Amino acid sequence: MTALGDLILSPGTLLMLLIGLILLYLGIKKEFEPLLLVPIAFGILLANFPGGNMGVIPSGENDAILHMTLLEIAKEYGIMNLIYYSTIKTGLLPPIIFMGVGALTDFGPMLRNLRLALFGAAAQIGIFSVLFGALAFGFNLKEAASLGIIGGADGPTAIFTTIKLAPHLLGPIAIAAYSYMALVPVIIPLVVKFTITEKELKINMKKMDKMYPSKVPIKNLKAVKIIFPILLGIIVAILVPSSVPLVGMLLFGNLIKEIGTSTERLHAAASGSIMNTATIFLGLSVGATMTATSFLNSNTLLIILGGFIAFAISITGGVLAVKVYNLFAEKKINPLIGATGLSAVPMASRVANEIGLKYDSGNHLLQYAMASNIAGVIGSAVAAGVLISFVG
Amino acid sequence: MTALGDLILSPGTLLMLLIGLILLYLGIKKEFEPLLLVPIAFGILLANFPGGNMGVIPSGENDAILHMTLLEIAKEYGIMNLIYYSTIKTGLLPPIIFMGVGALTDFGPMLRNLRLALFGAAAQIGIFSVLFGALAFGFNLKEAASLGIIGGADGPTAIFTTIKLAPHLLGPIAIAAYSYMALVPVIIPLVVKFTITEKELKINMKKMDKMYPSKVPIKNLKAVKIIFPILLGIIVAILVPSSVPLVGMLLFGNLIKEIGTSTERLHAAASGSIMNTATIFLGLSVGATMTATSFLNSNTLLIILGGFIAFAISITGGVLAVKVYNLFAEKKINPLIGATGLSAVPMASRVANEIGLKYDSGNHLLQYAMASNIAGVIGSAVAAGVLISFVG
Amino acid sequence: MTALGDLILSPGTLLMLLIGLILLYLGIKKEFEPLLLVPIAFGILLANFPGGNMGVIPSGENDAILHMTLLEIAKEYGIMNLIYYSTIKTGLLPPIIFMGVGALTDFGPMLRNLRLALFGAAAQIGIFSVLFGALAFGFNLKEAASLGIIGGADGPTAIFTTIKLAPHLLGPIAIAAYSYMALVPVIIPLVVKFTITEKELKINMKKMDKMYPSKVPIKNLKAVKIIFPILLGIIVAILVPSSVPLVGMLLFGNLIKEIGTSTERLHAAASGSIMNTATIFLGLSVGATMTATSFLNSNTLLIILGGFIAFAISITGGVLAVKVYNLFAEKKINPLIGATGLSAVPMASRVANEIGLKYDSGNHLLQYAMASNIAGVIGSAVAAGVLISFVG
Amino acid sequence: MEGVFGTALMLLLVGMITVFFVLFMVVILGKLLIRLVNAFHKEAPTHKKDSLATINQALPPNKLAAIVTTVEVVTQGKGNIKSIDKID
Amino acid sequence: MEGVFGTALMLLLVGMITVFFVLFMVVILGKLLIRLVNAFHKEAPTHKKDSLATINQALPPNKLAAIVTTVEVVTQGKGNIKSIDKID
Amino acid sequence: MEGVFGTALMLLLVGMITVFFVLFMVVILGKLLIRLVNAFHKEAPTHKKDSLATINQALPPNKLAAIVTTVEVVTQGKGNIKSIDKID
Ligand code: NA
Ligand code: NA
Ligand code: NA
Repeated sequence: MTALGDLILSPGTLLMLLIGLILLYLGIKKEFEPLLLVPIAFGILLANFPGGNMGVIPSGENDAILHMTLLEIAKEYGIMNLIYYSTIKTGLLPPIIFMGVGALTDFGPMLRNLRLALFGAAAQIGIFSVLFGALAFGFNLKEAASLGIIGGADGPTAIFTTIKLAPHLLGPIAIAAYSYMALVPVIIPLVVKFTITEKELKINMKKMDKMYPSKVPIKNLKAVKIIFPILLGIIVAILVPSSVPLVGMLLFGNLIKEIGTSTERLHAAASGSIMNTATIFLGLSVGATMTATSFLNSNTLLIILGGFIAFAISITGGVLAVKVYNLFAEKKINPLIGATGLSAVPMASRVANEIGLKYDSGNHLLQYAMASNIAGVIGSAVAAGVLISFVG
Repeated sequence: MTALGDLILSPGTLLMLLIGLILLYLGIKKEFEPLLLVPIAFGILLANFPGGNMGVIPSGENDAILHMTLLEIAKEYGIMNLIYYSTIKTGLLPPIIFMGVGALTDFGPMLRNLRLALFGAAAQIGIFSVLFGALAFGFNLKEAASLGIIGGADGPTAIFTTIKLAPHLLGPIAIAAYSYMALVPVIIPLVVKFTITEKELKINMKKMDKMYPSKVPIKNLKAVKIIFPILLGIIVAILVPSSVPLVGMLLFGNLIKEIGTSTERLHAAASGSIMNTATIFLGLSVGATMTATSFLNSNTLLIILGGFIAFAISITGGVLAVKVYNLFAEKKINPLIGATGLSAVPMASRVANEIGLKYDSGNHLLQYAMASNIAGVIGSAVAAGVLISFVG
Repeated sequence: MTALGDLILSPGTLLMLLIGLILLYLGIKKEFEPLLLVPIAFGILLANFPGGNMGVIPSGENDAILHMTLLEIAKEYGIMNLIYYSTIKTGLLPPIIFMGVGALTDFGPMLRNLRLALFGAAAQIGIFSVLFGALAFGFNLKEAASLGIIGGADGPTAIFTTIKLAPHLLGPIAIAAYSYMALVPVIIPLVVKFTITEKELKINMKKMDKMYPSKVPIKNLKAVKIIFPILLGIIVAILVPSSVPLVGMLLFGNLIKEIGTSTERLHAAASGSIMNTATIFLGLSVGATMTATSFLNSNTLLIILGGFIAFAISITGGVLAVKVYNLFAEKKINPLIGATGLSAVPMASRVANEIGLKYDSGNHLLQYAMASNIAGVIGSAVAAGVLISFVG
Repeated sequence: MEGVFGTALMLLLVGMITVFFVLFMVVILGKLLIRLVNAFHKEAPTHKKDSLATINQALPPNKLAAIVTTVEVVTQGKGNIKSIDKID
Repeated sequence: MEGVFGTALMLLLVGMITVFFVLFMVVILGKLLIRLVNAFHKEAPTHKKDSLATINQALPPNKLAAIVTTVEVVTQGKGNIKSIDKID
Repeated sequence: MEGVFGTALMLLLVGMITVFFVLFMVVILGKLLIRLVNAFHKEAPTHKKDSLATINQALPPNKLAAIVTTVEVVTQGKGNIKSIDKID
């Protein structure tokens, strides 16, 4: 019965349990990215019950745990550390989840509007802008880079980068990344309100397409979709080799999807049982890193704040890039297409589509928004590669 | 061709192969828990063919194998030891199977008849009663506790406890646990015959409910079902921290089931591919621990005997608890509801239901029996936690 | 941007990328065993991008990597080496894939024509014949045996044998095995043209069956199918213990298939999520062993050549065995049944069936061809066991 | 040897008391939970009906019913129709 | 060098003899198995028909057939109807 | 401390230039790819229709359509009818 005594004597642990319960509430009732937030929140609960032996032990660069066998880890620290140190700390699960993301991604909308992919680049600006503030607040470069990557609005990318650069911040960064992705229906309208005029919001992309039709139709979409991930892999591998584990697996997942029937078994596994299993163990063990001692400090608050700023700057960056483009082009683009460049697929696109419809009920932006939205996934994975190779 | 010579010269190995074949017969033809017994039996066959290198090497506390890397284990002892030492000996698979059990469990019947949960406590008495006999026959405390946990009538709990306390007895204890769970349709009627009168067997729970209606209906079952596993997790974690790996994963599995659509992918994985995969490897490698040298000794016979006694005492305990309750309460309970408290979900409930119908064709006990039945799963996991923390 | 420079300066790497692209083309467009060739080819691409850190590091017998923990491997060499050294180098995945193969195999056709199983023995001759040539070209015995096993026309068997005997040749041997299996529709007709007369090709098996009916019908096919894998396991285990990991898992997979409903969950996992997951990681990491330094040498060319010869000799062996049989028996057998004995299930059977139909549109050979075809899987697994125990 | 029997007795007592106490708390807090949830209960969540209604607009009701039933039967209740789109 | 060719010859002989012997045993013991099972064979197991019969009582036969066929088609024969319950 | 801000500025420049350059290459090479594939495009692959035609011979078209639609609905488009055999 000492567990109860322990709890009463440690308000920090009680606070962690409360945070776990609040995240469960957000995941279940508010449907904030429930696939990740529910396991993370439950992992927090498991990790913070005194005596449960389910909290992840932090490890520095030279800690003994890195040289222990699986059996030694399991015996000494329990199964949660076994899972964490064999699947997360090794960097295994994020690329595997990315394979599943690829197996669920359709590059079709981007291929039909390739030009819009550039706004998926512009909307990564939040990642790098936030570096300065983070450094000013005392984070070191690796920590600042991990904080910045929240602005990429992509969960697996944020987790992969943080594992490589600042694993002790994994919990708060994962929470911030997934929470703000879930809050995209709030954040995008907020930024849009301050940056886009009503006239711009009414720019109708379909009408623009009719006025200035594209010259090159896609005659064989299936072939293009099969070759595209291979081509993209080669481009990324040559330019940013350090993002190969992440982007390579994403594109492999996409390739086995697009090939169709003959690799359907692999596609089903990648997007189904493999991805779901990886999600459960990633969520639980990322949650289990958040013990009172590792989570309750000013860094966490700064990460929550910095993550929000990174999101906001990324969205603004995408919007401004469209505005600059519109200064020079005749065929105008709705700035909402820039706002979706940060990624947070497909929620951001849906939000942009709804905003567009509010101002013009015939202005269906979804397909266009998806183009920059998917490009934003590649954009942040490339940004992660740059950060890892320069800072790591 | 020396393998044949080896076989003829070692009657113990021949006997083990025979035991494997008999268990296969029981699993396939008699449908004794085939999901576990078939892999276990096949694992016995694989382990006992001379030269196959598929038998699990026993390890004491300080053995070198615990400090070997996966590659060293695989190279030295083959793939079955690789599987055993990375997934069973680490204690990983039982909690993972428990996650699947949770994802397949419906707490609804228990929530509708919460009072009956108490008989799921009474029916754990066999676990602790058998300790005395086991000690008298020369088992040490850890071994006795592992033997006793068979009386919890729950496979993963028995395996988890034995891994922690007496891994050298894993094979016979797993066999006994699953065999007696399969024999519940024989054991329960036997105990019932000696402990319950015909008049008691005719107690009709539905009529009792009409005569003494419950005051509190459940208006929002979905919400209750979602909050209940979280609440239960907190209770168990505070009172018996050492059962958190087991109960925590059970409740996580149940939570992602009850949340519904938004975590359906996770639920499908937990109750489907993850659980089935874990079952295959758990079964095969538990079976592979049963080589002639480790299985053919008097301990095994004592475990088989002790396990039966533990089951019988547990059932009797549940029945007597109901009888005592009925002495004081006006709203009588059918003692069959006590008999199902040991767990062996859902077989025990079905058996109780059938016995009830035999004496009164309008007496459908299933929903009531499930209440104590499911409570018995929690009960034995808690008992396991007590044993592990005091004896381990 | 140095990656581009690295590429231009290393024509070997460029060649490997080209080979990867060609294999992708063969897998996707020509549908050469796409389930394996697509992951292997993508693994080649991933491994050969400079700086991607996704190539498998070769290891000799005493290399340090064998004694490193998973975390050390992941940190030092990245996730692809983590996957390779924990699942391939340990020999884990081929038996697991064989479990899936068993779960997808129907021994029915073989049981209905047991006699034909003998031609699945004759058609393994290529495995052993090629040894001499390989030795003459300077391969050592272990390498020669790994080359020879390509003639078994069975992917997992070839990979398992090569992991045990000559892991440094894993890439080219896997490629050769799967490519020639995919080329069976070309190789079998070629060999048939030179070895079987038109008169023999017209031997109609169904008519033969009517003229010389079998005396023993199978009255209870389900029972036979359940007992058969157990019986076969015992035979193989006694005669060739070293093939137990491979054949044992194959037969376990088959057993849980044939039992039916009561082990359907296990069968679904073995033939579905487990097998598909294993295929993805096996394919990717076998592909990743093929870096320029390890692949581009004369050995690879000799393996490609030797593999073809092994296939051709195996097919010829099967055909000649039938011809010899026909010399003595009244009930003639179509020599195409011998050609399918090498395995490459079920493609070889389909090819034989088509050739048969070309010469006599009423001569449906499929069921007969499947008998020797499936026997060929057992045959090559047994041959692998012999090689591993004598040479390993 | 006497010592272990004493420990066994202690385990029997501590174990059964703990098991009873945990399940007693389950009963008490479970009843409390039901009352609390009842107290907060206002409107039933009608997600399912919403989505059915949406589907309804696109398909005649009898076809809809047939498809829904088929899916429920085929998937043993696990299936979940999220949307039905015409494929042309 | 001669030594390895000798080993190769030995492997050829041992290997082919083993492969033939194993598959020969498969043929012999397989035939024996079929005879043995035939000898013990009395009644065919009729589980499937039983369950169909049970279902039959609750549903008109044409609907039943339609559902069964659909499930078999959809699941490529892997599906298994255990029970059909009305959902109201 | 000044040093890290310099590094941050460098990262901002290098990072954004790289991201833009990669996605710029995606646009350029993507367009090139579409043109190339268009140039090689002759006949559309008609696998699906082939198999439908094969099925067609065995089943009346309305039943076929019903089954195909059901499968597509039930499997959310993931399902793939390879063959429909009568089971007697
Ligand atoms: Na992004
Ligand atoms: Na129990
Ligand atoms: Na073969």
